[in-house]
Amino acid sequence: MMAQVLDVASWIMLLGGGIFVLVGGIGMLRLPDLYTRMHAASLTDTLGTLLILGGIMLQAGLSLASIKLAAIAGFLMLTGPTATYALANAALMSGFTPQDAELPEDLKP
Amino acid sequence: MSSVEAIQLALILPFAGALLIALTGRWPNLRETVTLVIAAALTGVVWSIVPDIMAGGRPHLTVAQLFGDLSIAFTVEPLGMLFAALAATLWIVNSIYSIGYMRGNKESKQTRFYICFAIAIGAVMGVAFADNLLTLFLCYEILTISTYPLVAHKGDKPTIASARIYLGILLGTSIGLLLPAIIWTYLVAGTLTFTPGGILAGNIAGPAMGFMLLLFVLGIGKAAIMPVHRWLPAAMVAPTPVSALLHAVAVVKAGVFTVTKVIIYVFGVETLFAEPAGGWLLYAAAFTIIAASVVALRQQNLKRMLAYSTIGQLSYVIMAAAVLTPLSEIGAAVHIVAHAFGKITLFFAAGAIYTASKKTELHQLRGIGARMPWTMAAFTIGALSMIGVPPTGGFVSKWFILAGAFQSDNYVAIFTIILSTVLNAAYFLPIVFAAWFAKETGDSKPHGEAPFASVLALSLTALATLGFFFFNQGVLDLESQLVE
Amino acid sequence: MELLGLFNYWVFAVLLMVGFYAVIAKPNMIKKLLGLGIFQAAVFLLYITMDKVEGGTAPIIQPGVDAIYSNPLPQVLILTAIVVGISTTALGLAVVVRIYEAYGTIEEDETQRQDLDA
Amino acid sequence: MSLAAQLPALQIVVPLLTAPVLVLLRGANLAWAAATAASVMAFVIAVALTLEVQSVGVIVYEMGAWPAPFGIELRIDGLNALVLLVITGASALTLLCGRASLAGEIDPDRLALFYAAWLIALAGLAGIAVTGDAFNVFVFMEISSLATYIIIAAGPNRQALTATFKYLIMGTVGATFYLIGVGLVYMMTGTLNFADMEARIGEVTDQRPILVAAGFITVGLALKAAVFPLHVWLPNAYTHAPHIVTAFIAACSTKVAIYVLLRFDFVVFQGNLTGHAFQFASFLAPLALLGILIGSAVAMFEGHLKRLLAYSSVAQVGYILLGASFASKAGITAGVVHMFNHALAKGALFLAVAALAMRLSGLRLADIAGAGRTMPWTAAALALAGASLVGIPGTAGFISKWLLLSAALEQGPLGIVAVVVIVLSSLAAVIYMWRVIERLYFGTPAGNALSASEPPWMLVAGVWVAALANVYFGLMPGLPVGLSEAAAEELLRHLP
Amino acid sequence: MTVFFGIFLLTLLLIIAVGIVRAQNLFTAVMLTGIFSLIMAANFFVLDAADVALTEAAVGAGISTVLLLGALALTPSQEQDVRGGRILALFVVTVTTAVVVYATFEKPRLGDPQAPVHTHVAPWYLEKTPELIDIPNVVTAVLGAYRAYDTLGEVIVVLTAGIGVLFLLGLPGAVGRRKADDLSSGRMHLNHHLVPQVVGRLLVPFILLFALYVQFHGEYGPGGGFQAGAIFAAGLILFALIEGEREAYTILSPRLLMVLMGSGALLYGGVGVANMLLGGNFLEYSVLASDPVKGQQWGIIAIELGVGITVASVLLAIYHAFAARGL
Repeated sequence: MMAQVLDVASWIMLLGGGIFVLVGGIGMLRLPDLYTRMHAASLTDTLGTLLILGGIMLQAGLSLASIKLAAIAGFLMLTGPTATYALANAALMSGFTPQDAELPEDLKP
Repeated sequence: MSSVEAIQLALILPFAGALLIALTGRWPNLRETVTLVIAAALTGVVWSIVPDIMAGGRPHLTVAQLFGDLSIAFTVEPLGMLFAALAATLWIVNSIYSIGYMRGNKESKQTRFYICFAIAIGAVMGVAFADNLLTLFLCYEILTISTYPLVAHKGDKPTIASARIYLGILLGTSIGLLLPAIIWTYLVAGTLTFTPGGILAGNIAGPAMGFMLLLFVLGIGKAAIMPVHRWLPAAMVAPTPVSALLHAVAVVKAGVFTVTKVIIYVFGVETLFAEPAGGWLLYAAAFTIIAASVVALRQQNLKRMLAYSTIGQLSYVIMAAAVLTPLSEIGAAVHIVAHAFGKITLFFAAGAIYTASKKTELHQLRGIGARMPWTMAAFTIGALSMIGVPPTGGFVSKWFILAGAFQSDNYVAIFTIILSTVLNAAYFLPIVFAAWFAKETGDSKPHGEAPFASVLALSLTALATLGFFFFNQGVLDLESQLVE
Repeated sequence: MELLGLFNYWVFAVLLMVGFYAVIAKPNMIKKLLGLGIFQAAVFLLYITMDKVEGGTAPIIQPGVDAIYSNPLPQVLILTAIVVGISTTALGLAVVVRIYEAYGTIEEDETQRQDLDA
Repeated sequence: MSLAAQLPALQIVVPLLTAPVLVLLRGANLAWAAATAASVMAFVIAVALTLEVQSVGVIVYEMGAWPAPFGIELRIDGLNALVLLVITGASALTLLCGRASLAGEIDPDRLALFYAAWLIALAGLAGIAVTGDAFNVFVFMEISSLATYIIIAAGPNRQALTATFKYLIMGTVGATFYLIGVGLVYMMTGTLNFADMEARIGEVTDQRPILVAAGFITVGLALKAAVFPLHVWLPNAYTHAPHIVTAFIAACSTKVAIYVLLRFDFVVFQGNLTGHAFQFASFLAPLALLGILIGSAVAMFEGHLKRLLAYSSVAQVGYILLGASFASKAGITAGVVHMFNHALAKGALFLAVAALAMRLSGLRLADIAGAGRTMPWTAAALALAGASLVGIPGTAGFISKWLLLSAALEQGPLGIVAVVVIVLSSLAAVIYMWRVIERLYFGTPAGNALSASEPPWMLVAGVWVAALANVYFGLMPGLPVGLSEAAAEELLRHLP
Repeated sequence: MTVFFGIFLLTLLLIIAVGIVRAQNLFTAVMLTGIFSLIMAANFFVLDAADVALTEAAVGAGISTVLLLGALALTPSQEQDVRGGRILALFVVTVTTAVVVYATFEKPRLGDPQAPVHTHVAPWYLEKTPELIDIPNVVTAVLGAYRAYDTLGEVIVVLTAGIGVLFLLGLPGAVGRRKADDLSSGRMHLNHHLVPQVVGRLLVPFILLFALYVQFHGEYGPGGGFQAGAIFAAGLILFALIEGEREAYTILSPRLLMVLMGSGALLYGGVGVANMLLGGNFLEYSVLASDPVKGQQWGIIAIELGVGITVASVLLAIYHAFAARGL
């Protein structure tokens, strides 16, 4: 009984993750400019991956494997947003202005 | 001093001399003394071997043993003995003459001249004493390279150009034809050591042998058989003593000497005689003789004329060797000597004339006999020897060659000799006649004899030319060993 | 399935081709180095493909379990090869940087032209 | 275990471990001393090994005492003994006498690294020569290549960099090709050890991959050896490298590649591929002939001394390959002997060039005019080495030319062509060497050739040692010829 | 299942490879190379080559990308369009490929247990290792013991690359005229960006820890000197990125880096020489301890350490060389 529940849950998470990644991918291609695309990308590598990892953890149950997976998830939580930030910052530095949006004074290149 | 030590000495002396000359180059007198002393010493050493050879000895010396049968080694045999003695002796005379000439014309780079001269003589010794084809090839190349600076002595553009022709033809033929021939010989005969009766005997026959002979004869460019004679006229840009060296002492003689040696010791007289495919050599030589004489007839420049005369005379030796009878082989050897004395006299004379009067063309020589009696007398003797009139050395050798030709009823040879004699007379006698009896053309300014050293040298050689007519027994005894 | 067994080798062949093409056809030096990287990666693939065994696992022996292990040797060879590859790339990049400082370009045909002019 | 038994390992270990020490050391002189000491020691070891090989035959050394084919073994026989002599001798001599020249060309505070790279190159080449394991060859090939790129890139002017890059690309492609070939052989035999491969290839039923492997290995090594159409990296690399480096690599780097080519193609493939001898001859001989002709031809019209010699090297590689492509005992003997003799000649020549370069403004033929008078010793040695390159009797060059020609004359139709080509290229060699010598002695001094004086005595001494080696081995060719004959036997044992 | 997964990955590889070659902007190309390596690593993992996968990920995707970017920072990042030479190139390439494909048809199929590769030498390794060396990871055993000589060569290759880059580019404070302290701590770092700096500081210790784990766990699981060295270097490079060159030099001065470069290789070679002195062959670890198996294990640990030190220090030095060139 418990096993089934876990199984179903994990599959839901895996599928969800997959969908998010897919959506992110589509977003990457379809969205107009760099910043919005980055938005889609960050969606992929936070929510998507987290769901998938969670799903696998449920599959693995309580074991060394899932602890490792947890660690990975933790690191992703840290690195993903940072990377996105750095990228956006660099873009701004090198003068990519977001479409139809007025920059705040202090960020004017 | 044993003969072997003598060989070592004879090979070392010239190079040691070259070194000494290089060191004493700063003081001309000392330098030239060294040259003369070395030359004299060498001559002494070489002559000291003669008795041993006369007695039938064959002193042998191995320097280095390469793989297989290949070695750098030396052995003295009659032909080589004769050549070495000749070269060494003439070196003295030539040095005396050179001193006069070089000083008389205030030539530059005299030290280099004497050094290269000494090295060339050393190479000649090597060629003469070589025990096998490889050693001979080595010394042959050294000779070629060491004479290049002499030919290019003047150092201006045209000279360099001619010198390149000289070097190009000699190196090209030797590496392109002679070397393959040697290797081929080694493959079929398994050895390169000169042995009486020939090492190719029984190892090769038919057209192959003819072809091999072709490789050898054309490969030995120094023998100046047509069509590889071009370098000799080209080398006329050299100072006269060098021309003398080329024509009488070292280079061309080394060529014909090598050819004779190849015919006697590599192919073997009998083998070649029995092989019709080898017959072409006779005709080639005959053609060269006639053609060269005809060309000489049409020359205006004295030295060029002498050059073509040399080409003709050399082919006498080759033809004699190619007649392939005992007497003719002796004749070949004797002619090397006779021609040497005669031709060196002629060149010395030409050089003397140039030194004294800066004249180089034939038509300028009218009536010069009155101004330079000694020189022209010597010149006359030389010319007679070329034609082969008694009492000169030229007659002796021609006699033997003819005798050899009759031995085998070789009418081609006989006819060639007679015709060429006529031609020689036709281009030498007019000069002699004009020099003594024609009126001098007005424009030439008065001048006397050349420097004493030169006159002395050419008188000596002229005397030798005459002397050889009377005292040639030694040479004959020596060379008769060839055909025993 | 028979042919699928060879799929890796074909990928190896094509990767080889792509990388090699970049090496010889592209004048840009960094591009050449990237191509070289692909070229070498293809060879890694060739070796690693060899070591796979049907139903095998990585050659880390668990005592007691009698599993089939894949072949360790090619893995060792490729470990070496990978390191060699990065070393070559690093050195190549250093040379490229120096070339750019000396010539002001990293296009090979351009540098050749400058050498000819000089 | 006695020291003697450890020699094969020490041959590699000594230079290989001196290099990192040099990285720790500071100061050019100290580095030079250490590097030279290591090279000399390596040379001594090589000599000892050669003597041992001559007395007891093949020497085998198991790295880590693991038996082949599981471990890596070092195998030393006549062939690689000769190669070892060349490599270590070249390195020792060039380092001993090259110090001043190198110090003049390389930024002093980088010299330590330079010498380290040099030692690694030496160790790599030696490593290729002694190992009996196909993959180990690859590793050491890369070691030597990387190190060689470094010491070439040390050249003074910017062309050195582009030359290095070209060499780096082509060299890596070559090595990778070799790796592919080894991979295919491994795939079909399951082993990396030469001897073991040799034994097992015969059992392989489907030979396609083996054929392809043979192709890849041959092409890859031909790239490294600068065999004719793949030689394009060589001229620039030789021309723009520091002069002493040129002397070193010209003496040995291409030779080692050819050595591996011979070992692989003859020992591993020869006996097992049907009609291999024929294929070998019919693929390599034409390339060799073309290489000889074109190399010599270009050299004849080349105006820069080093470039001229570099193109002559292309031709000489052709000679070695030609000898091998006869696939006959005489042929391979000739090829291997030429490997040795050409190393002597080119080493001496490039050392002499380095000596000239120390005093003259440039190395175009115009720049060296008249140096024969101002630098007599150097010029004389150059002339002597040149004679050896041309093949004048009494020099080493003549021995190999002789062997090669006689090997060719055994061959029939192909042989005749070969003879003609060899003769032609010898004439070409006469011409291009003569152009140099004529300039040296009869050219009128221009620029600073007038004021030039002899370089430091150590360099001159080194040049003369190399030049005299040419004469010595021209008169006493026993050692190289003997070893080469042994090598030929070893390589051809599969031929019927 | 795995087969199809493999095929999927491989196809992806092909696409990316073509992308790399076609990309005109070199930054794009470099990024694609990183992805290429990652997928290659995944592919290796599918093929049961854990160690290789780890190495490829660390070296290929990590270090080489960093180096390429470092080089791109100093050179133009836009490729000029190609003129000519295409046809010949295509011809050569096609021939080569044709030859390879020709060969494939008689190769053993993927994973065929009867392939010679699996029947000849490898089985010996698999069955002897437990008794001779007694460590679980056979790859490490082969790498560190049976073919340790190759591995020594590999370390020397890395060292050579280090020497080469330092020789060509110089290293302020160790090689070349420039001193360490004339590096202005401007530009090539992010320490005016708060977020990356904070996160980076948080991550670096973990990375280094992980490196040590990989280093000393190599006998038991995937990992070893090379991977560890690469990861360690990656950690420090990250540090240098966020704190700036100067700061990085204060922990590991260039001079010290050079010393480490050399001493790692020396440690490796020293073990071998020690074996010689103890009367064994070169790299015959058995003589290190009374019990040959123990000896083998100690030997492997020692040389892996040497490998790790050299690899880490060389990669770091190379990075510094590129970085300093830019300042």
